[in-house]
Amino acid sequence: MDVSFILIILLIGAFATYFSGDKLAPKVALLFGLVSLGFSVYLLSLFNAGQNIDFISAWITKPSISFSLKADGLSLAMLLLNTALTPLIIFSAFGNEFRNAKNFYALILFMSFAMAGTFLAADGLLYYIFWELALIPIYFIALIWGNGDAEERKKAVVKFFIYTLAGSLFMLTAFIYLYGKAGSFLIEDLYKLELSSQEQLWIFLAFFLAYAIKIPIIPFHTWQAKVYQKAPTVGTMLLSGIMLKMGLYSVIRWQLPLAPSAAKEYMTIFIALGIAGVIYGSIVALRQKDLKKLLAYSSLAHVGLIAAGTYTLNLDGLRGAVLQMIAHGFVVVGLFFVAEIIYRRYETREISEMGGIRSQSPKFTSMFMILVLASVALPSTFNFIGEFTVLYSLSQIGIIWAILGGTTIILGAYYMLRMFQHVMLGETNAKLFKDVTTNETIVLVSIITFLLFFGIYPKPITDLITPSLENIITIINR
Amino acid sequence: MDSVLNQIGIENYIFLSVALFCIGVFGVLYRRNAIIVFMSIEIMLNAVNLLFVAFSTYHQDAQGQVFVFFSMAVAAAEVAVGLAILVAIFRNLGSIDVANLKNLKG
Amino acid sequence: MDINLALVLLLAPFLGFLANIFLGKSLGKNISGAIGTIAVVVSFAMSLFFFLQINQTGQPISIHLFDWIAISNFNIEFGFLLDQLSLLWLLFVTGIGSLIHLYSISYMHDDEKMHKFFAYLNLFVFFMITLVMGSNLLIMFIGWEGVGLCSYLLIGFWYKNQNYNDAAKKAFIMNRIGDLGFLVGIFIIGFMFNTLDFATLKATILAGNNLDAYWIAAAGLALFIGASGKSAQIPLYTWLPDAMAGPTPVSALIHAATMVTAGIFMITRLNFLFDLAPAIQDIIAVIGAITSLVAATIGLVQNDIKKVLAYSTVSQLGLMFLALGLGAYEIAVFHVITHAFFKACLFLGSGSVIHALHHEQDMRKMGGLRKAMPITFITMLISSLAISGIFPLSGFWSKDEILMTAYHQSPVLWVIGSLASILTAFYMFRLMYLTFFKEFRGSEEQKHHLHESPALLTFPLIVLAILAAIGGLISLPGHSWLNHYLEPLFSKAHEAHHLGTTEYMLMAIATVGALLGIGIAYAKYIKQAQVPEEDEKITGFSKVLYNKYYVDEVYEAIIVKPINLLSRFFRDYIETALASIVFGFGKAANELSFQGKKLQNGSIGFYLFAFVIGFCAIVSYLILAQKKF
Amino acid sequence: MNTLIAITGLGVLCLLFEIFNFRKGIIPFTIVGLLATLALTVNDYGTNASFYNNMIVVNNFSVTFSSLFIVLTIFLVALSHNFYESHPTKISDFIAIKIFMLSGAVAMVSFGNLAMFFLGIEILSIALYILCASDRLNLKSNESGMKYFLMGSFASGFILFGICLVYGAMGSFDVIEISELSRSAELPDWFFIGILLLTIGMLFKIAVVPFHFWAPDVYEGAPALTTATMSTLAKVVAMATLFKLLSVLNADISESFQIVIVVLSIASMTVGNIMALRQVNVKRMLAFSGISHAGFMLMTLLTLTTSASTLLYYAAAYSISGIAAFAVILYVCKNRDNEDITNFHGLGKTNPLLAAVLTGALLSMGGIPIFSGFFAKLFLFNQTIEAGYLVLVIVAVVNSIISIGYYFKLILAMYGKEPNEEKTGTPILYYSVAVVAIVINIVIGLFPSLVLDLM
Repeated sequence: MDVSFILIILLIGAFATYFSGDKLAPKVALLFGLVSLGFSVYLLSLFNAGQNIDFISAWITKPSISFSLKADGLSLAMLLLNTALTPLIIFSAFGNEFRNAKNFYALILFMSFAMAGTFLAADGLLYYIFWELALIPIYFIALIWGNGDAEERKKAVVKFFIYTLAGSLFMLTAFIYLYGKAGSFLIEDLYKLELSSQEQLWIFLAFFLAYAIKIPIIPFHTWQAKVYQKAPTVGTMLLSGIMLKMGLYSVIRWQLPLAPSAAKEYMTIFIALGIAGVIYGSIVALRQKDLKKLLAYSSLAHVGLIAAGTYTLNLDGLRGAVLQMIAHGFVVVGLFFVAEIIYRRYETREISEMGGIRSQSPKFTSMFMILVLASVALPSTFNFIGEFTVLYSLSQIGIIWAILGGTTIILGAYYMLRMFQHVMLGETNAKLFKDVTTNETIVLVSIITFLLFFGIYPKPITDLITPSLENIITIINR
Repeated sequence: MDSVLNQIGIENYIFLSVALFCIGVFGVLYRRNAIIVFMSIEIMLNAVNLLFVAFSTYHQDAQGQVFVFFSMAVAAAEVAVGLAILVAIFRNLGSIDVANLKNLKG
Repeated sequence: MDINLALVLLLAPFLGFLANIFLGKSLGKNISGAIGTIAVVVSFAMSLFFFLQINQTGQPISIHLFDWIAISNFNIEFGFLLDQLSLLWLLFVTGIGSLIHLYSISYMHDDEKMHKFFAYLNLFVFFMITLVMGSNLLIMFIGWEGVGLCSYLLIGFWYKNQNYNDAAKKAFIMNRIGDLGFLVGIFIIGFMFNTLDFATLKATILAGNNLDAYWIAAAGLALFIGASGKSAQIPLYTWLPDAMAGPTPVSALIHAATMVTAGIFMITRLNFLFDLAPAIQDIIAVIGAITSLVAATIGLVQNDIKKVLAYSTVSQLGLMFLALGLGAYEIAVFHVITHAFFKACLFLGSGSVIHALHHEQDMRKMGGLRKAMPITFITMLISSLAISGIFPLSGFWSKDEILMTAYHQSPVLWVIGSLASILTAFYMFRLMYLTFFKEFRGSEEQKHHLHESPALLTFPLIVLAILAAIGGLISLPGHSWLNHYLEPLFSKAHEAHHLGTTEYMLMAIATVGALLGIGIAYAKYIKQAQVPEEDEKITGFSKVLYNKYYVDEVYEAIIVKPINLLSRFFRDYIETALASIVFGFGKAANELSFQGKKLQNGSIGFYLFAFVIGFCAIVSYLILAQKKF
Repeated sequence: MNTLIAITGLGVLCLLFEIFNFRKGIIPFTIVGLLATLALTVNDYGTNASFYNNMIVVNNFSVTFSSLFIVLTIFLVALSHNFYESHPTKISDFIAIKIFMLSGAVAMVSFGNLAMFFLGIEILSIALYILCASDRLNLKSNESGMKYFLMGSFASGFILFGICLVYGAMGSFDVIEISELSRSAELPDWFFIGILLLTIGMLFKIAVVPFHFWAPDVYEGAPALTTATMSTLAKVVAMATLFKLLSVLNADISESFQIVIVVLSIASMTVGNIMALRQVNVKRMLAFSGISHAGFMLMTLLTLTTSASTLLYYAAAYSISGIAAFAVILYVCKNRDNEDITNFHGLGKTNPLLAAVLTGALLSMGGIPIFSGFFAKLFLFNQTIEAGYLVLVIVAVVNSIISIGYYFKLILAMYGKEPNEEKTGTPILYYSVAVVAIVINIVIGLFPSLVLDLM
């Protein structure tokens, strides 16, 4: 029993979904999603029992590339994030009708497969391959099932694809260069490398380009808002919930340990970029007319903070970042789903056309409210744990960073509550708003339960990720 | 035969055929009538043939002359094909001016 | 045993919340109201039990549940602490809380979302208890933000009115500004002392090692910003008057008695920290004094009955901060308690008036209500006397202690404080006269329905009025039970003032001042029977006062507007600019391609020419580079 | 050796079939024959033999490349069934010509003597001239044939001159002798000029900037199947030949010549990609993309001694995805007068399978993982960086980003646009070729060692 089974399950799932036909596809996809979730939980138990669940086998002899998947706490946490969100996302799509649904759901599972691979891969090239693979399905999901004017959408999506690809190709170059040095793509061999500070800087920048575009860190975020807006909500969830975490995860797993001295030397610059993202994103979010765009910018702000946390290079920063990744993954999926629920009823994403929904749908309102509160990191929600830890780590670097980053507490509350007020409150809306259906409730409730439970008792997750993070810290300080 | 080469160095043969070759090249570049272009190409090839012969004598080695036959055969084949194409063009276009062949561009 | 009871104390309101939020609608108004009230009463009982226990033993009870957040060099545990301070707070929070719940049953009875109301109230009490019971700064922070949330929910309870929503939003965001300060304070303490736990913190600080005055001051300042956000001090006070948009019981519970005192609670909790930062203490004192004066002046001319009370609350909070700044924590606590009594009473009284007048809040449309509603009148009168500091009511003792301390440390502050209290006396009685004396100025059919409020409304009034009257007993000058009770909390013991001539002098001055204020009010509104003019007629300085020194407008102009402008600017220009940079590359490539197509001109001659040129170029390069290649 | 004979024999047989009027079976027969030849060739793997006093040398290089060419030809022949439906009388000629062209190709990678090399290249070229102009009544076809012919024979002139000078310098056509001599003696300048002329002649055939101008026009004008042949088979043949030529004649390329190669490769990549951006005709677009790929393949010349396997892999990846792409293009543009991108609108809806195949092929050309194109680029970059040409690799990376731009234009057209008309009829051979090709592509993508370890 090892982690490769997860990938196999997801891949088989993708094909099974494709061949099960449009009628059955959603259910099959959901089934496989749940199976993979269950299996990854099982793997977690194995891991905690101290079993070795890595999978390593030779693949290409020259240049030597091996098919090696390693699972430490960090990878498992991200894997769980992936496998937990995937079924949720699939299930959340049940309310919509998609033409040739089989391709749609197959693509979702395939993407989940690729992302799981990215989180597990312990060989530079394998990792890169999964990283790229994850790009293709989302491209088609956004292109084919997206919404809005086709021409504009195409422009946005192609820009997104080329832009991200551009970034990652430089990462590939860096990897090849490292291979030239180490003679192997295996992560542990790459960790062993002793690079001159000059080399490290270039490697660091090459990686940074890839990740800054994927995460995105300003000023590389220009693709984000449009794509989030144009993609179908499922696609947006995949992007914002999991895919952007790939970038952050990679920063911790690859960029920092591979070029530690560069990371240390230029730390403040990258922290500053992250913080700038926080403030900029929040401010831009204030005046968005489109609900999904607003959420896009809010997520720009949040990941900015996370990125800043990772670049602090101290345990709190990394831990907080990972916690916040997970928390943000869930909450952002929830929020985008809320946007979708409203869209299903009102056929619009224009905030100005909403309002006065609360009186028609108490259940929906309460859940929406909780999600909003979670996203503004109210204590006792999981997001608070992450945000607090990150801000704390920033305060270790310099109290000013903590203060600047902390503005998210204020600005976040500002734009989120403003949004909530204009969407939900006010005189009862003329248009009828049906309260949430059972399916929708299930999705939202499961997300909320997760956020609240781990908000009070985050220990399990913390204990899971801490050792591997300490490990990485030691590698960084080697 | 020897004596001739001794009197006239191999370099001269090279220069001669280079000159011929260049004449051919310029012919191809500047003439627009397809037939004449063919002829220029032939000049290029024959310039080379000349040099082959010269070298084979210079090296006292028959391969060069054998090769000339190869190249002649090839040249003949080429021209055959070329003329065939030319005929087709003439049928369609009514002219054999290569300058008219500009439909494919951009 | 203790732990379980403590958890009961904590969770009872939460269960009430759950019950109300999920079942409330089906249970019906009375039951949901009952549930809400009982939940709070239960925790009141528990707190009473613990209070009595600790009163004998003096042993704080600390409860450790589990590790909550792991920071690299210390763990933040999820635990609670029941000591003298927290129990005192619990006592009046839950006590007054239950009274107000009781009151609300009748007050909110004709609102169809009553169960929600009680749910929120319970949630609030729960968070307030968390705040008070928290054994470390971060647990306190949970409650801290939680009560902020509840006040947001309750201010915006009538969410169909966008102004109320704006008020709610404003309250939440202003609180959040403070909260950032609080967080920063937490960070500083965290990396200075590697703990957030109160007990450990106190031990570390009193042990006196690695104390960097600069950082302590910084921490103190940050925390004070937090406190001033929650307790409505300058410059973050403007949300409190707007918060009156909420139902009156809410104003009574949250925005007068309990939540707004959280700041005082926090500073008292950390007194050992603030004692080390005299500079910050001075700042606190000054801010407090100024706040109390400014708020009082604004209170002079307000016509909305609740607005008056709101500003008086701000002003009283100012006095408490003054006390804190002077290091007289127990006096501040004393005033918190007495203030809780009479201010709650006043709000509830105003509530019952508003109730009787069908949600009329403008005092210009009231008057002569004392015959119609005697109980309300009496109780409010007592409380007004108390707040004005008339001997021997509770307010007299607490306020007087504050002024004395101020006098001993800095006469200026004493002057400001006394001025504030004189003004207080004036506007309180302005309120009383306008509301209860002369003849009724409202509409006819209102006049018809004038009636004393039902028992459910009046009972809490009576209880609170009694407390407002006798509350002073807990800390009489000389032999103060309170000081003795709170002794173990404070790093340096505060000797109670021995009553000498100066003290009696000061008491006299204060009383005279109060009477003076009352007198002026009497002259103005009874003798000359004035009624405040319509809003547009107001002129001169009173206009400035009436518009609260235009502070809101100023904030709007210098903070809110710029941010929104910036946002628009970013959205419309920066975003597009950045995007166009990225697109630029693509465009450039396309343009190149377009130009390149001209090169591909289809002419064989040109192609061959390029061929030859290329050949020559390469040859010549190679020959130049070197003969051999 | 046997390979060459077998192929030629097969060609002759095809002509005979025409006489015996046995057209129906010609394509299956040819395919079977080619498969047999493939087996024959593979059988030679591992042997090092030379025939007719070094006229022909058989070694792993020649065997592997010959097999690749044969595979490609099999695909092309399979495609020609539906393609030439309209004029069945000529089919045997077309097949025969293709076979002869194949023999030329095989001769080119297994020559041991410059004469053989020259004959091979001429056989290949002449066959292509004919195929280009084969659509007799179509002026475009004529034009492309004419252009190709004129410039091709012009280039042949250069090659011939080159051979001549080399001969003059060495007094022999035998590559072994030449390379030995070139190491030992003090050499006359003609030799190097000769090599240079040869190289340039080959660069013309590969269509490297600035000798590339013919390619787009010829590709566009020629019948689609011929374009397929040129862009897949002819290109890799020429590339392999140039590689072999340089590696046997003088294994160590001098500094300055390497610089020339770097410049040329950068130029072709960039020009090819940039020009392709604004093309509407798919064949023309692929012509430019072919130019850029030629630029990529030139990189292998920088590490002659080690990079034979890389070249093989790249050639295989490129040509096979090319076959897959062209299979779809042929299907889509069947009885349409042009190959404009508009014909592909909505293919994703009308014919998801072929759309998927084309997408795969394009992604592979663009170098997206699990498709072999990615690994081809990877290995190439890897070697080039090890050889110390980091800058060149970075330029190449930038280029592959640009290339995505136009590959995705086509994908967008297939998935983003509405179909303009329903396509009817499902030519089974197109389907099978397309699917088989893409499958092979992915397989060698998943297990690159299959190909890499051949050399």
